[in-house]
Amino acid sequence: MSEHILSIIWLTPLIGMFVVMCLPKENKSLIRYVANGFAILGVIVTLPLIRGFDTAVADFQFVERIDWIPTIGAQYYLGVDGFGYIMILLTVIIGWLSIWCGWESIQEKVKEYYAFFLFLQAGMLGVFMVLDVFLFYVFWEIMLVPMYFIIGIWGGPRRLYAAIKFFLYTLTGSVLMLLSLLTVYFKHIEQFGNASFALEDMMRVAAYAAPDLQFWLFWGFFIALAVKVPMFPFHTWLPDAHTEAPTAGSVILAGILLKMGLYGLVRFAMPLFPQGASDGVTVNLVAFLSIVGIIYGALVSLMQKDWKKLVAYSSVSHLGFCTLGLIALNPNGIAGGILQGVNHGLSTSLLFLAVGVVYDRRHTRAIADYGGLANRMPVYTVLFAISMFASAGMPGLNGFIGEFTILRGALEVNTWWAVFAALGIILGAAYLLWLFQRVMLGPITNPKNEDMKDMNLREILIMAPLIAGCFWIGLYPKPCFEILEAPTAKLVERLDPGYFSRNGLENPLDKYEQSKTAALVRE
Amino acid sequence: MDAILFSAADFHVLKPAILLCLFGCGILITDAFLIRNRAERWKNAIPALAAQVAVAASLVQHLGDVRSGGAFSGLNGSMQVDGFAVFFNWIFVIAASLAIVISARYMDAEGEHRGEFYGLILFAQAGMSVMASGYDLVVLFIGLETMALSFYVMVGFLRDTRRSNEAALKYLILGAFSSGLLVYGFSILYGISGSTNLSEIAKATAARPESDLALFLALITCSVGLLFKISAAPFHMWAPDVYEGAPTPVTAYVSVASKAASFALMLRIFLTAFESSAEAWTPLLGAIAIVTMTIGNFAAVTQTNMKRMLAYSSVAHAGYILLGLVAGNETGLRGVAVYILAYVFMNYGAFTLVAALRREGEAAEDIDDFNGLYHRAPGYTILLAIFMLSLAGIPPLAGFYGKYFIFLAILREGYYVVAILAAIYVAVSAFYYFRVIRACWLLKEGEQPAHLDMNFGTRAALATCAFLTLLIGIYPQPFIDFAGEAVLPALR
Amino acid sequence: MFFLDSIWLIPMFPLLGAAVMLLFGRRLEPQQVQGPPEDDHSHHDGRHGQPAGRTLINILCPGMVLVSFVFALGAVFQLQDVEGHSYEVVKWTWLAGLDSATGMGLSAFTADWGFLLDSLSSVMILVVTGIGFLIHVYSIGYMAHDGGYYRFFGFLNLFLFFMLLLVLANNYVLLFVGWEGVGFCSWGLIGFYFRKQSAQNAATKAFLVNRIGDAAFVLGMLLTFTTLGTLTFTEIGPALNEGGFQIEESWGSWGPLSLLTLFFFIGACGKSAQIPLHVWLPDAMEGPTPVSALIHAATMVTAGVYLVARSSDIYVLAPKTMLIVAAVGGMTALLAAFIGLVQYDIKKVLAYSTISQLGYMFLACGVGAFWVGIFHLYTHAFFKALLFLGSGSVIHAVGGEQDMRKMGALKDKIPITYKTMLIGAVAISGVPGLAGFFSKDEILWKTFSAHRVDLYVLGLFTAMMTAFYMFRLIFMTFHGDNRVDPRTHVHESPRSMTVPLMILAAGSILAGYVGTPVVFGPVHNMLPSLEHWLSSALVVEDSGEHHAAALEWGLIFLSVVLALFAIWFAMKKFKTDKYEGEPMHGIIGKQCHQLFLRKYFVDEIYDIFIVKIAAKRSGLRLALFDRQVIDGAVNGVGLLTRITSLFSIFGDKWVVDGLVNIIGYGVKFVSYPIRMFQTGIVQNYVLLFVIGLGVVAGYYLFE
Amino acid sequence: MSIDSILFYLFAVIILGSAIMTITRRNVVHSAIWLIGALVGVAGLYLLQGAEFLAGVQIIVYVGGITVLFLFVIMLVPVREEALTHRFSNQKWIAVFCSVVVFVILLAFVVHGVGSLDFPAGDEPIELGSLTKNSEEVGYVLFSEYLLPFELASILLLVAIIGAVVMSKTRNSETEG
Amino acid sequence: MEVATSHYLILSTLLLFIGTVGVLTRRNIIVILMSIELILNAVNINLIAFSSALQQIHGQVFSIFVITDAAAEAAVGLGILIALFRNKETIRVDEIDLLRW
Repeated sequence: MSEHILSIIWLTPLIGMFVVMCLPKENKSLIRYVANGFAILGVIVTLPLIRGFDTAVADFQFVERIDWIPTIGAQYYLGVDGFGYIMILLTVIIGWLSIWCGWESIQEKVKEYYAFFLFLQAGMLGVFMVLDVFLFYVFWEIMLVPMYFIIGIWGGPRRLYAAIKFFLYTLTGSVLMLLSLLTVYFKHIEQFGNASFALEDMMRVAAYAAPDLQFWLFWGFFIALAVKVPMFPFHTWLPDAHTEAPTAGSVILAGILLKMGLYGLVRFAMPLFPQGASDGVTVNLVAFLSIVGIIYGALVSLMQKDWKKLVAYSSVSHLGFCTLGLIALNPNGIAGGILQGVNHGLSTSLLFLAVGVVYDRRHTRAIADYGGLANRMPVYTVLFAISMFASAGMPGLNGFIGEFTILRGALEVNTWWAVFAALGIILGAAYLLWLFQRVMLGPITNPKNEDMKDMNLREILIMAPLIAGCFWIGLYPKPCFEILEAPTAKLVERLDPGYFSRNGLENPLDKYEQSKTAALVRE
Repeated sequence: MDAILFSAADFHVLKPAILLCLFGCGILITDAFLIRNRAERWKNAIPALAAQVAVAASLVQHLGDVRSGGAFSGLNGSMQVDGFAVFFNWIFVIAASLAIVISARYMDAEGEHRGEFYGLILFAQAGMSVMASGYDLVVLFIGLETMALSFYVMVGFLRDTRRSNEAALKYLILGAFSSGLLVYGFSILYGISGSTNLSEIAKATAARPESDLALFLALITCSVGLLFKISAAPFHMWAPDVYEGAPTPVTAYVSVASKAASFALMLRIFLTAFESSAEAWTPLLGAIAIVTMTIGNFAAVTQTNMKRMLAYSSVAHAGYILLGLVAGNETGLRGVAVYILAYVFMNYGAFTLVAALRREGEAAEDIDDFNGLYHRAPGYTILLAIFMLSLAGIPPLAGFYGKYFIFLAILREGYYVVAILAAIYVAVSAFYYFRVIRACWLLKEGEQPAHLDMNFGTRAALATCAFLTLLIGIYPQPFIDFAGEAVLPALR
Repeated sequence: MFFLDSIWLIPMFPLLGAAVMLLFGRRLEPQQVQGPPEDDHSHHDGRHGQPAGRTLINILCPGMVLVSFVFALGAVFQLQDVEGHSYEVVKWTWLAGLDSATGMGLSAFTADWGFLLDSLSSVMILVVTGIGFLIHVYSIGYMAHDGGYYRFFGFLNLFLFFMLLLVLANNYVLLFVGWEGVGFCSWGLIGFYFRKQSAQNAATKAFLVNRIGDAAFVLGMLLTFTTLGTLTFTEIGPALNEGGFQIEESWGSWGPLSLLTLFFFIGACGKSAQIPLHVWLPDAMEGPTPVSALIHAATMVTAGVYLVARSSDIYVLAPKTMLIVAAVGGMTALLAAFIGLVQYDIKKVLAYSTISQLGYMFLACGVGAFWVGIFHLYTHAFFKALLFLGSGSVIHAVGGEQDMRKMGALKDKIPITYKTMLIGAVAISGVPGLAGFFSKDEILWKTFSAHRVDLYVLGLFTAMMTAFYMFRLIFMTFHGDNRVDPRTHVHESPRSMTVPLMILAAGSILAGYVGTPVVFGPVHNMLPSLEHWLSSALVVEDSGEHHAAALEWGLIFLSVVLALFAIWFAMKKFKTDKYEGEPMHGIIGKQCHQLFLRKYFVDEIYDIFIVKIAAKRSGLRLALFDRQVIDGAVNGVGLLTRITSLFSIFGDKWVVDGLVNIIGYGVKFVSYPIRMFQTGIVQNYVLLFVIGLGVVAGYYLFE
Repeated sequence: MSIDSILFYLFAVIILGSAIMTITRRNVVHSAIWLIGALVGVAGLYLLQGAEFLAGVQIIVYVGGITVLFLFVIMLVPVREEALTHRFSNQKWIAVFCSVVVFVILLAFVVHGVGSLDFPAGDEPIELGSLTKNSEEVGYVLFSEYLLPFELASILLLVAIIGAVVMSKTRNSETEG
Repeated sequence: MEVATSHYLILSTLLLFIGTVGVLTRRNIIVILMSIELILNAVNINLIAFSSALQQIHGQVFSIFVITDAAAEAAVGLGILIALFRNKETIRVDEIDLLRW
C-alpha cells in the first residue's frame, strides 16, 4: 500500500476520469457528485503520504522504480522530497477546490469538463513526483492537452485564441527542453555506457559537461520553464489564458501550473546543469528579468480594467519574486522561492475564486461594472480583503513570509536586487488597494448590483481552507521551512559546493544524516 | 548458375510475393464470375484479407528463420530476407489490410466499387514486398514499377471524377519521369560494377576512388528518383495533388505504404551501393530534409482541405524520417523504423475518419466540415484528437517516439541547428493539427453538418489504429525492440 | 511573576474583542451596514438610543482594553524589581528561516513570537492601553449614531492588538507585523465611512505612503540581519560589540550601519508622517475623531519614534543618520507648524500640530536624547489626545461642522469641553507647570547642548508658533462672535465623552513631572525620573560638559516668554468680537498664506509626478507595450506592429493577437509563397523537379 | 574512321534528329512518326552493339506495339484547333534554359566520369551475324538469373492491362450499374 | 578508331535531354508520354553500351525489362488519358489544374 502511495495518488484522478467518462452525459448531478467524490478521494489518499513523510530524510522517499522502456533507459521512477511533497499537497488541495468551485458555473459539457479536469489533475500530480526525466517530459506535455480544452471550450469570448496561444508557447518551450535533455542523455551514454533517464544518473553528467555546453543546455530547459512560470518576456500567454479560462481553470493555472516552472527549475534544470545555472550571465540575466517582471507586472496590473487580467498580471509580478529567489542560489532564496510559489498558489487562487463568485452572478469581469459591493456582500468583502492582503504581503499572512525570505536571499547576493524587488512590495499594495476601492467601496453605482446575493455556504467553504492556509503559513511557517530545508541544502551544495562550510554554517544535511542514524539507533 | 527452376528455398523466400499475386489473380477471377451485383462487391475484401493473413503467416516463418539463422537470400541472391525485409513487409501487410477494410464502404459511396481495386491493392503490395526484400537492381526496379503502376491506376480509379483522373495523370507523368531518371542511375551503377546485384555493386563502389564523378552521376540520378518517391522537397509536388484527388483509402495507402516502401528502397540502396560515399550525400540529404520539413509544415498551415493538409504534413514527416538516414547512426535508423511504424497507425486513423465523412452524394473533405463534429460523434472525435496529437508528436503517443529517436540521433551527430529547427517545426505542425481539433471541439457546426458514416470495417480500422497509437505510446518497448532488431543488423 | 509571564496576554485581550466583533458583531448590530455618510452627526436629539446589542459591545470592547491596561500596570510594577528592567517571554519560533551568510559569518535566522517588556516598552504599553481605554469609552458616546458600530470597535480593538504587538515585540520582524497591522487598521478606520470618495482616497493614500516606508523598513531589517546576524533586540547590542563596529563618521562612505539606520528612518518617516512622507496624515482626518485621537495622534504615528529609540544603540554609531533625523525632524516641525497657522478645519490644525510635534520628537532623537523623544511622545499622547477628543466633542456639539469659521462663542455652551481643551492648549504651548513645558524644554535644551544652535532656533520658533496657532484655534472656536449655523442645537456631550476629557486634562497637567529638568534640583531629585528609568533600555548619554545652570535657566525663560507672547498675540488677533477678513493676511501676507494653505503644493506635486506620470502613465504605457511590442517582437513584425497599432482598428487585428500572429502572419507569410509553387500545372512540377536535379548535380559538381 | 563509328554517328544523328522532330512537330501524328524513326535508330545502335535480339524486341515491341497504341489513341481523341497553334507551354523558354544548364552539368559528369570507368580491355565486340548465340545467352540469363524479374514483369503487365481496361471502360459498358 | 563507350553515354544523355525538354515544353499529353519513351530509350542505350563494353549480357536483359516497363507505362498512361478526355474533353496538360495550392 504505502510503497505504492505515489502511484495511487496520481492514478486516483485518472481512474476518476474514466469513471466520469462512462457516466451518462444527461445526468449532470451524478457526474458532479462522482467527480467531486474523486477529487476528495484524491485528498484522502494523500493522507498516508502526509503521515509517512519524514522531513528529517534528505533524499527521496516513497520511491517506486520499474523499468518502462529499457532500450532507452526510461523508467517509471517516482519519489518525493520536500519540494515535491509540498507541491503535491498544494495540488491535491487546490485541485479539489477548483473542481468543487465549478459546481454551478459549469452548465454545458459537464461530463467533459470534469473528465478533463481529473485528467489534468493526474498529469500535474505526475509532474511533481517523477524522478525520471523522460517520464517528466511525458507528464509535462500531457497536461497541455486538457488545459487547452479547458480554456478553449469553457473559456471566455476570446478563448480560441487564448487556448492556442497557451499551447503553442508552452509547446515551443518544451520541445527545446526535449532537445537539451536528450543531449544530456546521450552525453551520459557516452560517459557511462548505460542508457538511463533517471535523475541521479543524469546529474552525474554535469561533472563531464563543459560549462558552456551546460550553459546552453540550462537555457534549453530554462526557456521551457520560463514560459510556464511565466517569466517576463515569455509571459504574454498568461493574461489571455487567465482571463479567458473559467474560474476553476484560472485557479488551477495560477495555483499549480505556474508552479511547475519553479518546480522544474529546482528539481531538474538547476541540479542537472549546476554550472549553467550558477553561470554569471545566467544569474544576472535571470535576476534582471525577474526584477523587470516584478515591477512591470505590477505597473501593468495597475492599469487593467479587467479584474481577472489584473490578477493575472499580479501573478507575473509575484512569480518574478519567486524566480529572483531561486536564482539567488542560496538556501533562503530557493526555499523562499518555492514557498512563495505555494503562497502565490493560495492567495491568487483566492483572488480568482473571488472573481468567480461575482462573475457567476453578473457575468462580467470589467472592474467598472462593479463598485460598492461592500454594501451588499459584507462577507465577500471580508474574505476578499484577506485574500488581497495575503497577496500584498501583509505580515502575519503568507505572502510576507515568502517575500521576506526571498528578499533575504536576494540581499545576500546583491543589495540592489533587494532594493528593486522592494518596489514590488509597494506597487503590489497599490494595485490591489485600488482594485478594492473601485470594486468594494463607495455607493452602489450600477443598479444591476443592487440585488447581489452574498456568498453562499459552498463558496465560503471553498475559500475557507485556502484562507486558513494563508494564516497558517503566515503565523507558523516553520513546518514549511522544515520540509524545504533538506532539499534546499542539497540543491545549494550542488550549485555552490562548500557554501555552508565557507560561511561557517553547519551543513543541514549532516544534521539530517545524524538524525537519520539516530532514528535507526532508536529502532 | 545451374538452378533454372525455382528451388524450394526460393519459394520460401518469395512466399509473400507469390501469395499476393495468386490471391490477386484469384480476386480478379472471382469478381468476374462469382460476384453478381454491386451489393456483393464487398465480398472481394474477404480473399484480399485472407491474402494478408497468409502473408502474415509466412512473415512469421521468415522472422523465425531470420532470428534463428540470420538473413538468408534466394534466387541467386536477388532476394534477401532479413529483419529489414520482414519489418517492412509487416508494415505493408498492416497498411494493405487497413486499406482493404476501409475501402469497401468508401468505394461503394463513390459508386466505383470493383473487384480490380482489391486486386490492385494486392499487386501493389506484391511490388512493395519485392522492393523491401529485393537485392538486385532489376528486381527492385520491377517491384517499384509494379507498385507505381498499381498506384497510378488506383489513384485514378474514380474514372468519372475529374480530380481523380487529374491526380492519376499527374502522378503518372511525374512518376514515369522520375523512374526514368532512377533507372538511368541504375544503368550507371550497372556500368560501374558490371553487375545488378547490390552486394556486387557495393563492392565495386567501395573500390571507387574518392569523389568519383561516375559514381556521383549514379548517386545524383538515383537520389533524385528516390527522393521523388518519398516526396521530399523539391520533388514533393505530386503529393498534395495526388492525395487530394485520389480516393481516400488509396490516399492513405499511398501516404503510408508507398512511402514506407520507397524508404525501404532508399535505405537499401544508400546503405549498400552508396555507403562508401556517405559523407558525400549526408549533408545534401540533410539540407533536403530541412527544406522538406520547412515546406511541408509551412504549406500545411494554410490548407483548408483536410486531405491536402495531411498531404503536406506527410511531406513534413518525410523530412523528419529522412533526418534519421542523415544521422546514419543506429539510433537514427531505429528512429526511421519506429517513425514509420507509428506513422502507419496515426496517419491511417486520420485518413479513415476523413474517409468516413465521405457519403453517397456528398464529399466532405474540408477542415470546416469537421466543425462541431464533437456534438455528432464524440467518441470518434476523441479518436481523431488522439491521432492528431500523435501526429503532432505529443507524448505519450506513438508519434512522439519517432521524433524522439530522430532528435536523439541528430543530436548525437552534433547537428544542433538542425535539431533546433526540427524542434521548432514541431510547434508549427502542432498549430495545423490543432486546427482540426479546434474545428471538432471548439467550433459551432455549420448549416449542413457532414456526418460520419461507419460500417464494421471502418470501426475496426479505427479501433486498431487508435489502440496501437496508444499502446505504442504507453508501452513502446516491444515495438522499439522489433524495429531495432529488424533494421539494425540488416543495415550495418 | 504572574503579570510578567503573561505579558503576551496583553495584546491578546483586544484581539479577542476584535475577533468577537468582526466575526459575530454583525449579529449584534440592528441596522445592516452604516447609514449614508452625510448623517454622520447631523439630526440628533439629546437622547442616545442604545440598541440591545450595543450594550454588549460597549461592555466588551473597552472592557478588554481595561483588562490589558490592568495587566500592563501589573507587569510594569513587577518589572521594577527585575534587575536590568527587562523581561522576555518567547512563545514559539515563528520564522525559523534557513541559515544564510551574514556579515557576522554564521547565523541561523530566527524570529520568534517573543515579547519583550523593558522600560521603553513599559512606557509605551501604559500609554497605549491607558489612553486607548479612555478613547474607547469616549467612542461609546461619540459613535452612538453611526452604523457599523461593531466594525468600528472591532477595528479599534484590532488596532490596539497590533499596537501592543508592535511595542511588545522582541524582534524587528514581529515589530513589523504590528507595524503593518496598525497600518492596516488605520486603513480600515480612515475608510470607515467607505462610501465617501474622499474617505476611500484618504485610506488608500495613507496605506500606500506607509507602504513606501514599509519597504524601506523591510530593507532595513534585511540589512540589519546581514550586518549583525540577528534581529532580536536583546542581541543587537552584543552583536554590535562583538562585530567591533566603529562610529561611521566619514561622509564619504556610507557604512552598513548608516545605511540600515537610514532605511529604518525612512520607514519611521512613513509611519510618523515626516517630510516628505507626511502627506497622508492630514487626509487621515477623514476618519472618525476618536480614531484621529488614538491612531493619528497618540499612538500609531509615534511608532516611528519608538522604532528609532528602539534602535538607539545602532543610531549612536551612525552620526550621519542622526543628523539627518534631527534635520528632518526640525524641518518637519517648522513647516508643519506654518501650515497649521492657516488651517480652518479644526481637526486639520490638530493634524498639522501633530506632525510638528512628531518632528520635535525626531529632533530629540536626532540630537541623541532618545529618552527625551520618548518623554515628549508620552506627554504629547496626553494633550494631543485631549485636544482631538475635545475637538471631537466640539464637532459633536455643532453637528458635524469642522470649519472654525463657522464656530465661535462656544465656551459657555459647552463649558467642560472648553475648559479641558484650554488646558490642553496651555499644555502644548509649553506654559510652565504643564506636561508640554517639561518635555519641549528638555528637547530644546538637549538640542542646544548638542551644539546644534541652528536646530535650536528652529525649535524655539516652532514652539512659539505652536502656542500661536493653538490659541488661534481656541479663540476662533470658543470666543468671539457666534458664527454657528443657527439651526443646529448646540449641546454638551454625554458623560461617556466628557469624563475621558477630564481625565486626560488631568494627565496633561501632571504627566510632565516625571521629567523635570535637572536644574530644578530638589524637585528633580524628589520626583521619579523617566530618564533614569529609560536608561536601562536606551542610550542615555550625559551631555558632555555641563553648562552653567544659569544658561539653562535663561533658555527656559526665553522659551516661556516667547510662548506667552505668542498667546497674547493670538488673543489680540483672534479674540475679536467680530471675525471678518483673514487676520493671517496681516501677519504673514497673502502669498505665504496661500502657500501654507496649499501645503506648499506637495500633494499636487506628488499627484502629478508620482500618481499621474509614474504609476498611471507608465502602467498604461507598459500595458500597451505588453500588447504591442512583446507580442509584436514575437510576431517578428515589431515595426509593422508599431505602425499599425497607431490605427486602433487594425490594432486589434495585428497587435492583440500576439502569438497567433507569429503563426497567423509569420507562418502564413511564409506559407502562401510556398503554396504558390503548387500551380496545379504538372509541367511546372517537372520543371521544379529538373531544377532540383540541377541543384543536386551542381552540389556534387562543385563540391 | 571505321565502319561502325560511321554507323554510330549516322544512327546518332538519326536518333537525335528525329527525337527533336518528335517533340517539336505541331501535328501529333507526325510526332508519332518521328518517334518511330528515333526508335528504329536506337534499334540500329543495338545491332551495332551486337544485341540483335534486343534490336528485334525494340522493333517489335516499340514500333509494332507502343507506337501503334499511341496512334490509336491519337485517333480516339480529336485534335482541337488551338492544340495545333499553341503546341508549347508558357514556360518553354525558362524550361529549355534550365534543362540546358542541368544537362550541361550532367554531361560534365558523363564525360569526365565514364572515362574513368575501367572496362575489361575487351576483344572486339561480338561479331555480327551470330543471332542464335546472342538470343541464347539472353534467354539463358533471363531464365536463370533474372527469372524472378521475368515473372514479376508478367504481373507488371497484368497490372498495366487491368489499368488500361479499367480506365478506358465506360461505365455504361459495365455489366451492371 | 573505336567508338568509346562515353560516346554512347553522351548520346543517351542528349536523348534524355531531349526527352526532358519534351516533357517540359509540350502541351499535348500524348507527346509528353512519347518524350518519356525517349527517356527510357536513353536508358537502354546506356545499358547496351555498358553490356557490350563489359562483355556481359546482363545489360541487355535489363533493357528488356526497361522496355517492358515502358510499354506498361504507356498503356496505363494512355488509358488514364482516355478516361480524362472522356470527362474533360482536353488533352492539354496546362488545362489540368483542378488540383492546386
